[in-house]
Amino acid sequence: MNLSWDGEENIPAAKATVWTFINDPAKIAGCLPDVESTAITGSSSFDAVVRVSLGPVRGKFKFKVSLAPQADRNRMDLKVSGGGLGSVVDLAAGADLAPAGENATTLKWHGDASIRGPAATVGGRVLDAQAHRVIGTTFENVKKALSV
Amino acid sequence: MKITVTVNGSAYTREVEPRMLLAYFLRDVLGLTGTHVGCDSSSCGVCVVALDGERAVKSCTMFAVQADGHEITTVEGLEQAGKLHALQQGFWDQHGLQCGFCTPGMLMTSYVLLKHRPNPSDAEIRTAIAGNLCRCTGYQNIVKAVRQAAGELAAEPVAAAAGG
Amino acid sequence: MTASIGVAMKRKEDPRFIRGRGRYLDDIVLPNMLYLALVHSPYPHARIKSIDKSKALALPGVKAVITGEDLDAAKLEWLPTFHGYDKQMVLAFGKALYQYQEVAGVVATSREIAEDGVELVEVEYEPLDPVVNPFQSKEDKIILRDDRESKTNHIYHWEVGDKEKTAAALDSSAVRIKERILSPRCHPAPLEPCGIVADMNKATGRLTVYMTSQAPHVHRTAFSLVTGIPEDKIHFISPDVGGGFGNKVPVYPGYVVATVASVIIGVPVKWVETRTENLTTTGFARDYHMDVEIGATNDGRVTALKVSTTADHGAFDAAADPRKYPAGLFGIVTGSYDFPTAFAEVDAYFTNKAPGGIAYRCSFRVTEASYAIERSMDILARKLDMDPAELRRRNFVAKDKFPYSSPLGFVYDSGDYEATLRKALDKIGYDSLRKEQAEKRKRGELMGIGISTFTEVVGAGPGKHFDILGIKMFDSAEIRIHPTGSGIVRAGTRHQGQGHETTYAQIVGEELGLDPQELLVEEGDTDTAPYGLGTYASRSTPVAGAALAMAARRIREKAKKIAAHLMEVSEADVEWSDYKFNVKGIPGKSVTMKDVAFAAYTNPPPATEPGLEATYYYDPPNMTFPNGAYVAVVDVDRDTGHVQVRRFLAVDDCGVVVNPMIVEGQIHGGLTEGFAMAFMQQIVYDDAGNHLNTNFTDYLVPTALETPHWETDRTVTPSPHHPIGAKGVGESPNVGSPQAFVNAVMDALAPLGVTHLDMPLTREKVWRAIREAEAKT
Amino acid sequence: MFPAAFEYRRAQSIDDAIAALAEFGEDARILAGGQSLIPAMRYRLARPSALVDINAIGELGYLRERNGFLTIGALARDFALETASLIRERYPLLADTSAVVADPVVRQTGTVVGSLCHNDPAGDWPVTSLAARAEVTLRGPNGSRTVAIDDFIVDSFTTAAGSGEVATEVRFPSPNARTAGSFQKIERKVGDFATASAAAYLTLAPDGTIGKAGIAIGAVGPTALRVAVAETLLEGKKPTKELIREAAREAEKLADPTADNRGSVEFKKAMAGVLAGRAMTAALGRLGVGGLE
Repeated sequence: MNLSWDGEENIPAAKATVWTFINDPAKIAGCLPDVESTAITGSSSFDAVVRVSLGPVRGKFKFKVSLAPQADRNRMDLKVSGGGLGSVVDLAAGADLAPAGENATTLKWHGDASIRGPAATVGGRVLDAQAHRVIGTTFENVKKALSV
Repeated sequence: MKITVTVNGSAYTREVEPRMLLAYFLRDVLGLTGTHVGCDSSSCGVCVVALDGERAVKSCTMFAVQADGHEITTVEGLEQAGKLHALQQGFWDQHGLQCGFCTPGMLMTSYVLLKHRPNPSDAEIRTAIAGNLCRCTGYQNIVKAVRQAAGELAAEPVAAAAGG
Repeated sequence: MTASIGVAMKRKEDPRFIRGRGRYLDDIVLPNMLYLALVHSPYPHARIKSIDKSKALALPGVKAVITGEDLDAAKLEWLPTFHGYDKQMVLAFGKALYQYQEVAGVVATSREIAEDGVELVEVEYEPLDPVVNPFQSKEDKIILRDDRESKTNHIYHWEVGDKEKTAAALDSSAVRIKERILSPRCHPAPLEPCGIVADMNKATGRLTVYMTSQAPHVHRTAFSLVTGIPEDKIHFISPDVGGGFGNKVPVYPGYVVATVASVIIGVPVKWVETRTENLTTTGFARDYHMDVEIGATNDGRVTALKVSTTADHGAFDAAADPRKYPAGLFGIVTGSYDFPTAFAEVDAYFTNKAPGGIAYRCSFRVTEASYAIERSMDILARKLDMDPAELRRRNFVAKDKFPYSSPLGFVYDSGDYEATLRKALDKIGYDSLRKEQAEKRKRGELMGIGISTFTEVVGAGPGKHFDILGIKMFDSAEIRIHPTGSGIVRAGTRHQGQGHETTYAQIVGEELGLDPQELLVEEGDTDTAPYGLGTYASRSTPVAGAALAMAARRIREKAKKIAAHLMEVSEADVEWSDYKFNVKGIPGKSVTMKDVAFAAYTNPPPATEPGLEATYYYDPPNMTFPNGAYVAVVDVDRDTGHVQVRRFLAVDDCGVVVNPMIVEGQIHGGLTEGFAMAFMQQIVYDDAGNHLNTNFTDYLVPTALETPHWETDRTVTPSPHHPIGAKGVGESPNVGSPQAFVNAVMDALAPLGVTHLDMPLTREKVWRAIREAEAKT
Repeated sequence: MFPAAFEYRRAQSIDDAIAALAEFGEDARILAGGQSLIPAMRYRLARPSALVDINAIGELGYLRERNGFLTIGALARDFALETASLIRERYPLLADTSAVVADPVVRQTGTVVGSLCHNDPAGDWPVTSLAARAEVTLRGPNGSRTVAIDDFIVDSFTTAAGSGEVATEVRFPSPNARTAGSFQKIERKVGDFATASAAAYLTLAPDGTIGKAGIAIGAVGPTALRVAVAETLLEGKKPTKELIREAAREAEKLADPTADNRGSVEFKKAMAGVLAGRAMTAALGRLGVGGLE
């Protein structure tokens, strides 16, 4: 099944600060919700194990995440691939930064995911909700991290 | 864990893994292969058995351990003292089966239906068996079969009591 | 004795089924039996970089893990496909070519542990871009099959008819219609999944295979060819089959892996597919994109038909079609109509989808053809502003034209299309329905009436044209009459609910004047049954049924000699009538077949071989052409797009009817599958190649509540070339009904200017069409 | 397909169940009807470490009307509501719902409270419960509390029930003579989840205007949704075709479904509107208010 989500965060920090933050795999990894473990695998990539816990669903998703910054377009693309619970998840997320005044930045994000496997067809609604939550919370956490 | 389940009037005590589904307990452990399995999503109803004579349950969506201390009636338990249950007779007379794979589930769902509604309308029969799929008959003769059985059971209350 | 044929005899097979004493594949449990579960590819197209078995093998209870590499080493990785154009991987090897393709097998001591093991097999994939439809496949930008010499996704081009003449006739026609009509991908999904118990006995060197098989003899031969085990060392048993509909004709990877496992380990191995495996990996049906063109005169006489089809065959060309007929009997596409000229062509392509192209409750590709012509005739009627019944009448093959040679090469045996249609229209009250519709239309209500007057071609088939794996498509029967006048009847077919145990006994009973109740019918055991091609394509009654009648007649010939001997008259004075042997001119002097049977063992005539049995291998001279006239009446809800089928009448002509009760049951079932195709049932892949209907929560099989009430009737036009005049019926209702439903819905939407929608007609599809039409006005 | 291994405990009382949940920790699940849980386990989508079976707690199977509420115990099956004359006569909205949940066999085992706890966005009971303003009673180590349905429904498959808590009953306010409701659902076939659904629960004031309105829609958002705007729109007004049309439009506006095999976003939104309208009309019909102008 193919899913897509959008969201927006208004971050009380200068665009440059936000940009540096989201370019750092360690910092992004730190923003994932319910993380069990992360391993930085390169200057722009990391692996993460996220705990899924939603309604009847309990399990782990293993993800490989790679960051593709496009400084000229103020855009960060994330490729997330991995899965769990007998399903494979391929997620392409993009975050566009726009200055919102002196010390504020708007982070508009969009995510497209394809979820494959029996779990996807049986638990489609669960996985949709779960994936949406993971990606949404991640950007919320980016905001929180930069709000202090 | 150790469970004791009464199936078609006989008590069976067996050691089972909690994850064993009732359908496979009946089929693989007790050798009662009349109860079938046709899907993994509780959709097809070929595994239906009667629980305590009161509820039609999909035995692929219930664990054997849940049946501990309960009474299960399967298709093998319908015939009493060499006499076919009115539903079995009805399915035969009305050509209510072809490949026969859905038949045990259809019989057990109808068996419980007639306990709750001795004289169902055709519409009520169609509603009651809508959790049981059949690929062969188009259901029309199954409805006739259940109607015939309802008639016969009404005529002879003794037979109605038979079959557990 | 009285007549056996034409009697609504209760089924002889039912007593075991209603008691739960049928014996289906998964009911078979052998000592020390192990269970197989399969690992599947989550990707529609991916390179397999590595498979790590170690964790699975380490799990207590796991006995073996088998991969494509292992099979390749044993030279068992590739299977031949039925018509021999292609070969099929057993386990994904090098590349996975469709989502859910089998990648590895785990053999364990219990069903549960086998699945635990599947979770522990670690496969590393490198995903590749998928090809998800035949039009994309055509471009050859991505070549799917590196194992083939030809670097193209195109499998074959097939054509029949006169291309030039048809093109010219179309160009010069006063009226022309053209429409792309899809016969969607769907799946037979019998309620009993496919399965096998393979039992290699190392002591006897004999392999016993219990398998959900519609064609056990052909499967035995196929297994022998693939494994190299001599055919005498392979024993196939097809136990009670819980529905087939074509799904249980092919050989599937699970069968092979279970067999290999049993051969390696030396104990019985069982594999029973999950519903997900059934829907995602085993033989799908159809997926024909048909461009149909019809030319006609202004007064509605058809002048030419052209059909160009793009076929999606999936990752392997596993279509169950005879060698000479890669597109099956698609040439029946001229249907019931007298086309002066016609041309049909099919181009088939590989895609990253499951293989198949089986004949789902129809003769090879006949459902597709019948849908194309019946839908198109309605589109033509609309264009001509003519009643669809009238247009059909004007173009029917006339009763006196039979045997009729169709422009695409068939010789139709018999039919009276006009009479059949008339019966249907009278019975449903066509004229008053049209009146009601006219009034409803004034009020803006959407009511539709749909007609289908189809002609089917079944009973493959003459051996000179048809073969599977090179084996001619005859069928066979063996009859043994015991001394006391009961007997055993064996055939090379294998019923899956059609009631052979009853109808075959009726045919033999009729021919021999014996009680069908005392004739045991046995099928499905290759050690005892004569070699046959199996049960599919409505061939049992047309072919095996004929073999039975002919074998019985052989017995009657010998019996006549014995009868003469018993009555001490010359054979010339003996005649068979009223189900016994009588002496001409001497009323009351007769012997029954029972008398003769006893004499055959106790008092045979001198110099006559004792015993009373016969075998007959029947190679039909032609196929049979069942036909019918169906009418559907529907009401459409404007707000939700919901279609309510108010009435449906099926008038069938399947020639002589052996058992009217069973025939009607077959028609009810076929109509229900036709209804399912028209409104719910479809296998869909998204543009990323994901299979979206992997279980019964998303592959929609109608329940008793959605299924309409069926009205049936018949006309009888015997087949002139069949020994008892029968034609076969199991598939007519499935072949003939989808277009009746769709034609009815299109008729309901006619006031909105909607001409065609592809099946299945879901609420949303109908709702959208209504909305778009309303937006225009 | 077979579930992954788990531990099994049959609770003899609610306290027993609460203790077991505490013992097994957050990966334990309550097993009531199990008609959603067990299939999820067979696909190994759900893999609880332990199941605490409450089916032996006989007293939880009740349907009782007392002090202004219909209370439904945690083991009351859909089938019980479908067949009880009390429900048919006094609670047509609940009767409607109980007759279309899943399929007729599943309904003989599935429970109302279990369905609310599962809180599938396409489930039927959350929609009806919102419209009729039900309340769920939860019991945990620290005693019991009653939560309004709006607070109980948190997110997809997520409720206000803590991991150590057991939902013991749901209660629906008893209707007066001028109150009626209706549940409407579109499903592709019997046994399917809703493509869209809607419930209306209306109380007429003595002057014939709509006194209190409860409107909810299902399968068109992360959870069942209350159409509050439609409720305020209806309250205090005389029911008319146009009023219902407006209210239905609000349902369509609020609907925020995801596209899937059941339909596109556009179709599901439209159906949410159509069904909300039909539910309101049917509810009024049951109050003898028909043939609206």
